[in-house]
Amino acid sequence: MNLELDQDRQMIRDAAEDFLSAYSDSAKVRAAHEAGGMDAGVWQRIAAELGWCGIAVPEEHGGLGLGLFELALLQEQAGRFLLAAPLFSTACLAAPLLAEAGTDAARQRWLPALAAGELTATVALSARGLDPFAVGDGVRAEPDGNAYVLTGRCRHVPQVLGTDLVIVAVRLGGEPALFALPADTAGATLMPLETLDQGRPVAELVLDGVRLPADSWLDAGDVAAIHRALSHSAIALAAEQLGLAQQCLDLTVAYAQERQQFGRPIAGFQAVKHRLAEVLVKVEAARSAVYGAAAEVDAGVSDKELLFAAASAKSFADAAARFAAQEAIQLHGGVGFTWEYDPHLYFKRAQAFSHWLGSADAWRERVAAQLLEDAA
Amino acid sequence: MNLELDQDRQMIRDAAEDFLSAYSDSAKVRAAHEAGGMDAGVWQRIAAELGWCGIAVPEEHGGLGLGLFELALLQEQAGRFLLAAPLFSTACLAAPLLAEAGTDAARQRWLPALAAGELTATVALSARGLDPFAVGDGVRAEPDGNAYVLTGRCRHVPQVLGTDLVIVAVRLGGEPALFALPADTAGATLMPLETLDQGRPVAELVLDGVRLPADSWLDAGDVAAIHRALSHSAIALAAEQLGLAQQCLDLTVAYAQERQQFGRPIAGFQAVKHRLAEVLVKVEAARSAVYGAAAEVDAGVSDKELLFAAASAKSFADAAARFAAQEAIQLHGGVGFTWEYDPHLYFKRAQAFSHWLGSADAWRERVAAQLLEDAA
Amino acid sequence: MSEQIESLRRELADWLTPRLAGPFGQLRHRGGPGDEDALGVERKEWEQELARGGWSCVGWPTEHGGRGLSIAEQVAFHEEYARLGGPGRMGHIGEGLIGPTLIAFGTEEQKQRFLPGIVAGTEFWCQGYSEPNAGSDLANVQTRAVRDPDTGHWRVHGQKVWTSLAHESDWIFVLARCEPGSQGHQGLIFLLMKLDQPGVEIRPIRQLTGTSEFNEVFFDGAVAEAGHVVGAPGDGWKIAMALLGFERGVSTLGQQMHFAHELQLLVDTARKNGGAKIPVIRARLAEAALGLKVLRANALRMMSGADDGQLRREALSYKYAWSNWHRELGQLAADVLGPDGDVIDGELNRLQQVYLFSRSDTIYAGTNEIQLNLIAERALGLPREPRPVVPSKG
Amino acid sequence: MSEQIESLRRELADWLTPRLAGPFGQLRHRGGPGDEDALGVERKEWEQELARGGWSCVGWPTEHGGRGLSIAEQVAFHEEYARLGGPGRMGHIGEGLIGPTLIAFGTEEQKQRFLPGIVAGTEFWCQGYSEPNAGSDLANVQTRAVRDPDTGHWRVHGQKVWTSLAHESDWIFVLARCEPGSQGHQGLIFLLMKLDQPGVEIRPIRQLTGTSEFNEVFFDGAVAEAGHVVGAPGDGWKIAMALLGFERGVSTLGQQMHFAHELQLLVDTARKNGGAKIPVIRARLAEAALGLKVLRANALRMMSGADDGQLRREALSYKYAWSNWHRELGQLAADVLGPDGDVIDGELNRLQQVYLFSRSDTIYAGTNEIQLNLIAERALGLPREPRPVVPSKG
Repeated sequence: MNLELDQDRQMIRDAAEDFLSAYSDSAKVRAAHEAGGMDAGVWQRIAAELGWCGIAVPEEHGGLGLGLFELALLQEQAGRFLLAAPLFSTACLAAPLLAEAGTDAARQRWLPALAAGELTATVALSARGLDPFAVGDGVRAEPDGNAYVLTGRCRHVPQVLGTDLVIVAVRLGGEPALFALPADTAGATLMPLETLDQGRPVAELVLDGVRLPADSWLDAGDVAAIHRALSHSAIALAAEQLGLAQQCLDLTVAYAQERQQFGRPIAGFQAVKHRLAEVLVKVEAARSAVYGAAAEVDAGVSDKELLFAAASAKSFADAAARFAAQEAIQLHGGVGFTWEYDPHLYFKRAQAFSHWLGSADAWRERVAAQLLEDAA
Repeated sequence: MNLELDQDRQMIRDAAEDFLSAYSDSAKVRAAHEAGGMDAGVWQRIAAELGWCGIAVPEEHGGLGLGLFELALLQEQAGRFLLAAPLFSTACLAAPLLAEAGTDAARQRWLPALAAGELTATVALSARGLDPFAVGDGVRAEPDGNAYVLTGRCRHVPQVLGTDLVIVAVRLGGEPALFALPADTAGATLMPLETLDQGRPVAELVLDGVRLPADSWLDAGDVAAIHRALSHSAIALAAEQLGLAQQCLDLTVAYAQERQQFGRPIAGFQAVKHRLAEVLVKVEAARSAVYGAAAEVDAGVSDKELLFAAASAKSFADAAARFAAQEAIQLHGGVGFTWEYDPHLYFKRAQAFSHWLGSADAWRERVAAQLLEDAA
Repeated sequence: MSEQIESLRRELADWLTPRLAGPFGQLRHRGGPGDEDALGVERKEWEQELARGGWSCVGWPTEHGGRGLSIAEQVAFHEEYARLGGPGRMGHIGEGLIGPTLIAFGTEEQKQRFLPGIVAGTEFWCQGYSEPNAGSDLANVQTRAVRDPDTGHWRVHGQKVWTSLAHESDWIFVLARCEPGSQGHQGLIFLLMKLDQPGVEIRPIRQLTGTSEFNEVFFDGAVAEAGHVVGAPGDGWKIAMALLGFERGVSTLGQQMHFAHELQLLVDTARKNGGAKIPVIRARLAEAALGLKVLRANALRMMSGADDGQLRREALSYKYAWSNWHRELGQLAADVLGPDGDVIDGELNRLQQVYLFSRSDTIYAGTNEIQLNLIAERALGLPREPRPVVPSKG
Repeated sequence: MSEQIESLRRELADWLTPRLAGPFGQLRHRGGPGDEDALGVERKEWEQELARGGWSCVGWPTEHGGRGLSIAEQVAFHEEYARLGGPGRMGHIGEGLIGPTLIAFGTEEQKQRFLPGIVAGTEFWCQGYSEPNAGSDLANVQTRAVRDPDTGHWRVHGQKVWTSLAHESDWIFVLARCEPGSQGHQGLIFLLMKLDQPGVEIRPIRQLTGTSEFNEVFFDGAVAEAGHVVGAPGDGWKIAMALLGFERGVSTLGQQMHFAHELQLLVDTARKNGGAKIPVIRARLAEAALGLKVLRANALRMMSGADDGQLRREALSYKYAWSNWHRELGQLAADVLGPDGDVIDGELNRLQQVYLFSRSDTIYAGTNEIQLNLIAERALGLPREPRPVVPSKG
């Protein structure tokens, strides 16, 4: 289990920071919000030039073959800079699902293009949105000759603009299964939903008897592998929350040192100092949770260990991001409450993410069941 | 609903404070702890001279006929001064149970002596202790001719020393019922348990086929009345927690103003100021909850309103007492952790009381069920 | 007494119910905090309808056009009004703040000029206290008022911020510095100013809700008439503080009925969407319901106390208590809504408004941090925060 | 590497298991924090048994009698030791604190005199830093050391407090003021002193647990030999701080295994007494388990960082994180025990110990408040707390 931020990892981190601080600053992010929640130019560079989508994809499928840790480092920076591009849906949702749960054929077919940044993908998981504990409950698939017919709806499918491929989770004979759905398939409608967090648009997927060829069935029939992949996704999402929390802390420290009240910077008031220190404690706990979980996954874990790893990453990162964003608004005072200042962007995203891929409450209940051995 | 601390109420409050600050100071309380948890002299004065036991007992039964509000004011002072005497068990547990749920005969037989301070009483509620949601689940009563035979155990029966009468909750034909058990009844054993909180000793009651005459059956068969009485008890206990919380705040404010660190009183550090202010906020919330609940009861409430009243008093007072005691230890620093200083006495009692008459969690779940209308 | 109150409640309900079911139906439960920019024209009409019914300024003495209701009656009025979904009061700054201030400190001319418009719902007020570089440091007033020696009028230069309803108001009361070089609480003046005049510019502030309830107000030589100074020049701080004292009034019970309405919406949502089955959510909903009950008891304690002008502990802690309760309710609302809470259907729904707008509750009218200072210093007698030797350049 | 560690774990387990199943069985899981006064004689024998097995001071260089284990191996050692229930180390102040300090700063004579006794488990140490009027203000040292010009020895007067294991120890290291009139970090000396001598009195402090792990130590002219000064007179603060640096070492992983043992006891209790069915308790147990996992990752991050002498953010926040986690575990233990938690059966059970003793975790070695100051100032670069102009009279 390697937690060291060695030179290679620092380079990955620093390069991401340099790129995003230049190309995903507040003004650019706000412009992307006005343009439907995506900065196509930045995505083009990330996918095609910087190769971020392939960082954790195995080398045999055209990726760099690095681990979840390295992907988490990218995601952390994406969170800090509110990246308005489908890195998460492509590299953190679709890629692990294909790599972990896909058949050989599916991997060979989709992963190289995905790793090369030529394919933008997302995942439609359930009627309730990105809920890893309800996989496939929105769509029913029925075999029909040499094809399958899909009917149903999925809420909160992340990132629509520019998406080429939707991996749809369905129930097939009662069991979860995955299908590849090209975004332009006839009978499939992706209805964009307006969201508070304008940088992470979501859509509702409506499938009205969509007919897909047999080779659209992606997974190898291993439901545990699907859950493993989604746990990896949860850890990658937690990394994004971590970056978001860190940025809230940094923004607020900077503001507190500059803002004068009662004749001195508010950073000098012990109550403000302690609040910011408490934010730091939560941010560092989240970082330990996320890095620890990613390093464990990279070193190899049992399904039980993975449950604890993903639960710790997601619950601690959610808590850090929500608390850091709350205190960013609070300690900015009146301006923290305005559209013009950035804290609300982080605040809305932290809240939205806390319901993606399992709330902290849901993860904790699963951990409790495991811990107290009263459930499967 | 009268929340006003008018002159009469202030007199009651001030008289209790004057008496207890003189006769129940730290040294006397600690001496009582060494003597088994009771100060018989103080109890004698409270019961026989000051008449506290009769304050809320109806005039027709020899009491003063005042309300739960006035009883709560006494209890608040008892909490502040860690009173080591059975005021709670006699006036707040046994008396409301008799007054609310007792038959006319039972009231006439027991209440006058209790109000006059001639009778010290307690209540044995369940196998799990003072659990209002498990009334009678420790003891089974069987009719036997003109008598009843009681068999079973109750945990955590409060206050043994000097107790004359134990009201025992039983199941009789599956329903909760109450019996009067003189403490010296043959076959009934009260085994004292050693407790962390040495000022509120508890016992285990063991009944091995104890035969009681028919007129020992106290209640009028109205189970709702038993629950009403126990809700009154919970509010009176919350008042004691409130006093305890207030005293922790006062002790800690005094210490913080005196204790020097880094060349000034620690009360001058904003972090300490804010912590103490947060304690005050919780204490005042607890006071609003307790006074509000008591005033509502005195004005007349439905069973649903009583649930909310008791739940708010108990949960807010528990929270205030636990937080105030925690911060009393924390802000006293090293000495807060010693036997010699008083914070630990409050800390242990706050914790013990938080499990008497329903934990905050248990009350909240009942409120949730009512609120969400998914349970009786 | 209790009967009198019951009859008042009935009288109000009889008056209110048909109006909110009929011509003013769209205003039901609208226009509260977080929704103050809604339906401005209609809510002004509503204020006049209230006045016609004799339901404006019910706590004012009858000699000034009020009903002279007792505290208990006012409580009942505000509770019943809010419970039945009476719309957020566009006139509350006039009725609750400047009106009582003028009754207490105004000249006879000021009373005659201003009180009738407030009672009738024909003149609306906003407040000009906060400034961009002041924030929690309310006394750090930079807005200047200079007396014209010829006319006696005051010319005002400066900027106020967080002025709610400025764009809907006719008048503003302004705290300004009238003694050049003075600092802090000294040398301030309390002025009444018409908004519709040259030298006044109002710019809405866009909030995190996307809407604009607050404004910036810029003064560039705008005029306050000589007769529109409340108290003496230099007494501004005293008047301003007294005015804030009126704010902690009985209308808080009405606010709590709004909260109760929000809580009920939340309970209904949780029952519909399955949140009511999640144990941790259940516990938080119960805690919210109990907390609101405790806020009510707290407010009743505040009103039952001796009126000795002293803010007691329950009053000092009340702002902190309710604002944090409400912020937590907003967070709970977002958690109950779950992923759907992020989705907007045209405009923010009420629970989304509560979630976002309640973030301001712990900031305006004294941040959490200022409130805890106040409690520590005034209620507990702990040492005051050291004031800097050198005043801020802000 | 991983194989080497596995083989070390096995070697330790093979050695430890039969001893804890047999002759030292009563020591299993005993003697940790909150239980340090238990079984003193037996635990000293155990220290010698450990030494005979070559399991004392495993992280020390071999030249000083250690095993020279790598960081990763030390982590494995401490984890495995604690996991198997190895008793609380009576020798940990010698092994973890004063030993490394002497290796780094001691004279050759000091190393030869003191290190072997620590390695062999025959000489035990305690620390004398805190004073009654210092507390969080560690530099406010009043204990005086005066040099006898004839002998070169130092005579010490003063009082130390919160000295754990003083009654079981042979030696104490003492921070004293050797330059009269000096203040704060200046003019301090770091002395090694025998406890069994005239002029030293040890009085146990009774804690809220009813037991006494801490002591007051009074010095009334007791002697520190001339050769028992570490560093130069006046360098005391530097040595003292370096020593505290050693404390944040690999043994923290062993501490976490104690925590894991406590958590397991708690889980077992909840399963037995029905607490495991209460939803809010379930959530708190899960949170505790996840929190412990995160503490472990935090400690591993601390150890995987560059050894540049800088305390990074994860290290600066670690004390605050673990102590509050542990205090919350104690509270959870009390809540899971329910009313039975108040009942004592002869002596405190382990969960009651955790509940009560963990209250000290957020106080000793830097209170929560001091930790937050440190984090704010060192990790975030926020302004330092203003120091008073006039020094304390304490």
